[in-house]
Amino acid sequence: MVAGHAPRLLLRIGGALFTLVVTLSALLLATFALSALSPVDPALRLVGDHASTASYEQARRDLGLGRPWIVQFERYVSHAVRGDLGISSSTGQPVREDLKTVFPATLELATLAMGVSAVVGVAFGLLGARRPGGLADAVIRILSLAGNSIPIFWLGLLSLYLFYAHLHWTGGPGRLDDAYEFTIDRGTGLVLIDAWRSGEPGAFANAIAHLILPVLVLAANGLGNIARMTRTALLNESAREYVTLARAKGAGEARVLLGHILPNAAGTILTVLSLSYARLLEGAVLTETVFAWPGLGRYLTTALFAADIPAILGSTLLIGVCFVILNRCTDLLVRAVDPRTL
Amino acid sequence: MTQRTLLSVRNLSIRLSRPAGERVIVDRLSFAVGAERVALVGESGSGKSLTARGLLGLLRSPLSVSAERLEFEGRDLRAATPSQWAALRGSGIALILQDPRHALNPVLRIGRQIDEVLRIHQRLSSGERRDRTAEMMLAVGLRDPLRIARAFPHELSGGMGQRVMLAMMLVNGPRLLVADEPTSSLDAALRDQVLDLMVSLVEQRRMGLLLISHDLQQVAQYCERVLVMYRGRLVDERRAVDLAASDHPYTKTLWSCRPSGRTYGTQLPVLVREADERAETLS
Amino acid sequence: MSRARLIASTDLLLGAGLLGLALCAAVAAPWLAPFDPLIQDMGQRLSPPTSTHLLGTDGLGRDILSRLIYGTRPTLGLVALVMILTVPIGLTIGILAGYCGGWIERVFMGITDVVMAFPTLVLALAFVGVMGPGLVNSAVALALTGWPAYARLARTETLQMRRSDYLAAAEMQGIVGVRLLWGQVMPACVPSMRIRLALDLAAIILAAAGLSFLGLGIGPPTAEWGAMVADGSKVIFDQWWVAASPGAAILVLSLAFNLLADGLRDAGNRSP
Amino acid sequence: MGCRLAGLLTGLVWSVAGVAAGVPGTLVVAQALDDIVSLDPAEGFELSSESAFTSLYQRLVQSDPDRPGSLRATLASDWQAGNDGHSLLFTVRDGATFAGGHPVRPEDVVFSLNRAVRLNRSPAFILNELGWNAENVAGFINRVDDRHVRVRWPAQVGPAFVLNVLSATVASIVDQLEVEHHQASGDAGNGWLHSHSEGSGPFRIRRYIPHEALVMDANPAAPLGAPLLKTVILRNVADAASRRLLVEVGDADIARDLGPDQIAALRGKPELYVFECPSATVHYLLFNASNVANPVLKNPGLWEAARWLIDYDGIAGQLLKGQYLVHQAFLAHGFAGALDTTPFHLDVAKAKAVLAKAGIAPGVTIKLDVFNQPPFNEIAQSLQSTFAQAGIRLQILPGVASEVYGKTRTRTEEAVWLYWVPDYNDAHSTAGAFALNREDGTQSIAWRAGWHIPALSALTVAAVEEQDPAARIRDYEVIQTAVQRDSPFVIALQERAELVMRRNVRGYRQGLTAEMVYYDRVTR
Repeated sequence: MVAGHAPRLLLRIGGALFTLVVTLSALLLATFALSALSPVDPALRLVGDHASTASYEQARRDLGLGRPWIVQFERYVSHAVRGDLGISSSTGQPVREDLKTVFPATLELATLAMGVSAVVGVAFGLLGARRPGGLADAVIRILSLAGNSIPIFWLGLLSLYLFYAHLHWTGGPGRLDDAYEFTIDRGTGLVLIDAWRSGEPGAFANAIAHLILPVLVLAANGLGNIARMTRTALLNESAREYVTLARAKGAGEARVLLGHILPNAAGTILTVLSLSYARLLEGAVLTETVFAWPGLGRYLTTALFAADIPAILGSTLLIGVCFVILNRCTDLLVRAVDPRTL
Repeated sequence: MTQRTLLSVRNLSIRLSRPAGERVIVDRLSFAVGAERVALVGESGSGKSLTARGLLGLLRSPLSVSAERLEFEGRDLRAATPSQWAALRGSGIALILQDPRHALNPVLRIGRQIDEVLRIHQRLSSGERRDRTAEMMLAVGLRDPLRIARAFPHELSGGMGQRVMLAMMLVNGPRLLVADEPTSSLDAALRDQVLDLMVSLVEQRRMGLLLISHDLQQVAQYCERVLVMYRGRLVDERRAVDLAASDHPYTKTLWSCRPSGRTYGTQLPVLVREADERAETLS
Repeated sequence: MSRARLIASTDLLLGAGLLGLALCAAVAAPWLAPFDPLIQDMGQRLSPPTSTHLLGTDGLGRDILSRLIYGTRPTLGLVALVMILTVPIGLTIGILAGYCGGWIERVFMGITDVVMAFPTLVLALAFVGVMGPGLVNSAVALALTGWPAYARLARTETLQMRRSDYLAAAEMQGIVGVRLLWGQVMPACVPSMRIRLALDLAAIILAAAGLSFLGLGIGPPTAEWGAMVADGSKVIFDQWWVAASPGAAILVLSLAFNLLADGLRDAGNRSP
Repeated sequence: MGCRLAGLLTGLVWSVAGVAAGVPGTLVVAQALDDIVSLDPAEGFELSSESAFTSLYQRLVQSDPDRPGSLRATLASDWQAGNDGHSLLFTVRDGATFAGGHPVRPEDVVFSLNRAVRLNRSPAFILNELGWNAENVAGFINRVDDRHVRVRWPAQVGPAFVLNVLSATVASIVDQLEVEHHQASGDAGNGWLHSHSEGSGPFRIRRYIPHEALVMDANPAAPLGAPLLKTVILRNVADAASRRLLVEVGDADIARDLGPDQIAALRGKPELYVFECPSATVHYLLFNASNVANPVLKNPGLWEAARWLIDYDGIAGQLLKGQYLVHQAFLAHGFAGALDTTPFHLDVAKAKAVLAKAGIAPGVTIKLDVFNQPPFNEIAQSLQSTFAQAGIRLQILPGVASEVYGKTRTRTEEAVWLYWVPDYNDAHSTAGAFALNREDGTQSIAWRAGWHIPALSALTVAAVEEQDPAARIRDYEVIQTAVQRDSPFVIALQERAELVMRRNVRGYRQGLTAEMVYYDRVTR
């Protein structure tokens, strides 16, 4: 039985790897071409406007800008395959090291924000679908619409002003107060875990205090979409025959909604959640700017403004990999939740 | 023949509220069902299926149900609260729907869907529930209960799906079974098999059966009494054996449309409706 | 009238009403606006709402109310432009992928995946960089990264329909090829598109605001809501009204779009 | 008069109020650090890296924080100019050591200057002004004995000018032994010094995390005295509003680069005060006369009319109040020889008359390139409105900094609003940009404006060779007047640095140019 099974499995894994490679190389090629289109002159950004033409020419040579872009791209890919993502021209550090510090910051923020917006979003969706057109439904609709209609940088600044500057309930911009920021060892890059492991008394609480606002602001921005999509998915399912039969079996409204309707809508909801998680993983550059969060979003944006090609490519590659992995996981989850798709 | 009345209904009406105004779909139905097999027959769109669901309080806005009397085993259902309805459904009155592929929850295993009815209505240990479920599945003719219990609805055939629904609905020992066109999604051979099964179970457990169908001949064969509905109103009520001799024009036309060797290839008789149409518009 | 039906129609009315308000503000801007939106008055910088300046003035002493009214033009223009560019591309690729299947589907969906994984900002910067800042360029940049969502939606709808009988019936009648896709398949995709579009329109305006916040938005001095919020956020703590009014305007407009979509959807199909 | 005294006075007047939040002995500065390319003094030339170099490294001679405009002996205890007027003999300060403990030797001076020229990175052009290049530099800097170094230069410039050049951060002295120890593939330690420091400044780098923070610890063995603080943390906070909140709450002791309106709002707070200090940055409007596509650009009438169409007082007095002074000559106020006359003001009628006389009809359109960051887009919109009143339509094209600079280097721009920061503490750094067009491809600002000035260029070259300081000052006054009256540039404003500080922060000093930032006397 196993022998017959293995080749098909290998074929599927091979297929998945092939699409991964094709998607990533297409992504890199597109990013490379578009970055070349960018009006920013990387050499000029490096040496500044006052530098002599000799220094400017030398910078162009160092960055390999003289060569045709096909050669540059081929050189980049051959190095990337061996894990060398090149040196970021704007920070002088290997891009891989930069990504090791910036990606965990975004990962932590995105995951926590995703957790909050998923729980609250789906709950709002359920409440809204329970009595469509009811008071709860209307209030939730306005709330979730407001969430995704208010510019996030505006919401961020307002929340900082209120909860940090005035009420002192939360920490301010940045991931930790300076007392801890540079004393604790930044092993994993995830500030919560590092703070916990550091044993410093107030460090963990301080990390949480700094995380609250950006997480809630990001969640508020995302949950509107989740709530609305969940409500629609639930409403579509609630018109089906099996709901009538479930009620005919004597099931109460709560059991019908949670036991019968939700499992059927789970597939759609999971897809919506994965889409918004992907968006968060890409780095919420506006939130990271306002909260001085050294995340992937800001790193990519500053690299873009500096036309720092290795950093742009490295970040896009990382985002591409996250995206493909996330899509594959979502497919598996949906298959596990919805046997019809087997 | 009827020892005691299970369900008694007087002037039951169902209305549909539209932005444009209200429309009466079912108009002042009155009938009773005891521990007997009663059929509710009519063309599609005559409101028979809505009546069935109305009896179990399953209709939601924009549909609304009103009645002078709606009693089951003496208990007045008109003002029943949602929890009272829930307690009644699946334990007092049971409902069988038309197509198992849509009526069974596609993402839950069969065993769990049957087990759920027991969990809702009775306090049993999981072991007892497993036995009761297996026993019920055998009673409805499902040979391999363990395998089927682990299967998903889309893995079953139409016939097996109906048997599962029967098992699910009867495991709690209800007194009245409402079957809304239980066999129209099955092919001819299976249809009689399922109806035979249903009738034997109903008789065995001395239950009442309200069989909703559009197939007069099938109804005549399996039921004792027949109610004929036309455009939302009860136009005829008679014992199944007297159907052939019915004098009501609509019942006569319906009866003569029975597909059989004799009527094969010939033009089916057409009901002269103008009389009714005119009557309709006047009232 | 049942409650769900009542809610749906008020959504429709409210949504259409607000949108109508914005449209007539755009059309009648010269008559409605009390001041010229571009005239600066250094002496009146950042003044709070007064009788003359109902919503106060911005950093260059320009009347915010007039800029809001004139701002409807580029904002609605941006939204319309993105809508016109995004939906057709998404629909075409989605329907073709769904209908043709096979390697066409894999290629099209591959492209969609790549564009979806593509950081929006890379494209926006490259585009704005090459073509320069401006309404059209930011709109095109936003559209180029927005269409994949519609493509995936259209593909799922087309896949569900491909096996349906009425498509086969249409082909039997000789409707094939483009006429089939255009006449039969496309209308079925429209409902879900409409909901997605309503949700996205707010996102488009906010994306434009984001671009302005990073300094990439529509070139000054045009009054555009996104840019106004971005400028206002610099003085958000002391002169909060400078950012508040354009922010509220964006909220109301996106509310209008979403109410319209909900109203259309609920009125569309009868499900409660 | 330097800013040190001003800072001290305001500090003393206020009683010790305000909560001294944060960690004792640690100063936290909230600023934007994203512009840092490298912290190697031979490579880094951005505003943020410059502001750190004076804390991390020392030069042979440096500008005196208490008497700006004059030099102070730092790593060189004293020096004598050679009688040929083309050499200087420096005595290395006795007992001076690097932060890592090695003594400062003449070899370190030779190594550091050679390295800076040979790496040929961004600031190398300053040392090229002395005629040094990668090939010849070794011959011009030699160790005389274990206490002296002789420096010679081929360029026709005087010792006073050379001392000013050697006070620039590119001439910082690094610890040769440490740097060569960390050398990688012959990069003269450039990779290591990207994020580490091996100097003799009052501080040394404990940790640098790009785009996040630069942490500097005190160097107790610093020549000229150890700093009073234990640690200085420069935190990267890109958004001005966030910086303002940090200083308002007390999590930051100093907040740089806040907007004028934000500072106006903070002025009243008891626990804060605003530290003000003129900076050498001048803002100017440039017309590219070499752009044939738009012939009006080379018309002197336009140049003169533009001088009457800028709302100097509106911008400096209200739009950007407090952060700009009206200044209409290229040498910033505070530089020796700076021309402080401001003959022009907003006068639309006069501008129209000048335009009419020059035959420029109203309705002409000029593209104005400008940076897409504040305050430039506000200034651009103010210009647009005032120029429109005289019939000149300005089309604003905001762009990323290096994109705008790119256009000026290829001379494809029409008009552009830029700012100029002198590269070293000598008038020639600015005069060489505005009033010198060697017509040999060097991209001075005069060249970028397509301004052909053989006579003025000759005068500028003579000024730098002038040995007598008083004569040099007279020369620069003549040059500035010429540029002020008739040139394709309209020099309009001089920046004034405004920092918001906590009440308990005292002893901070800052000078005209970016590297003159002194944390060594700060206490909190």
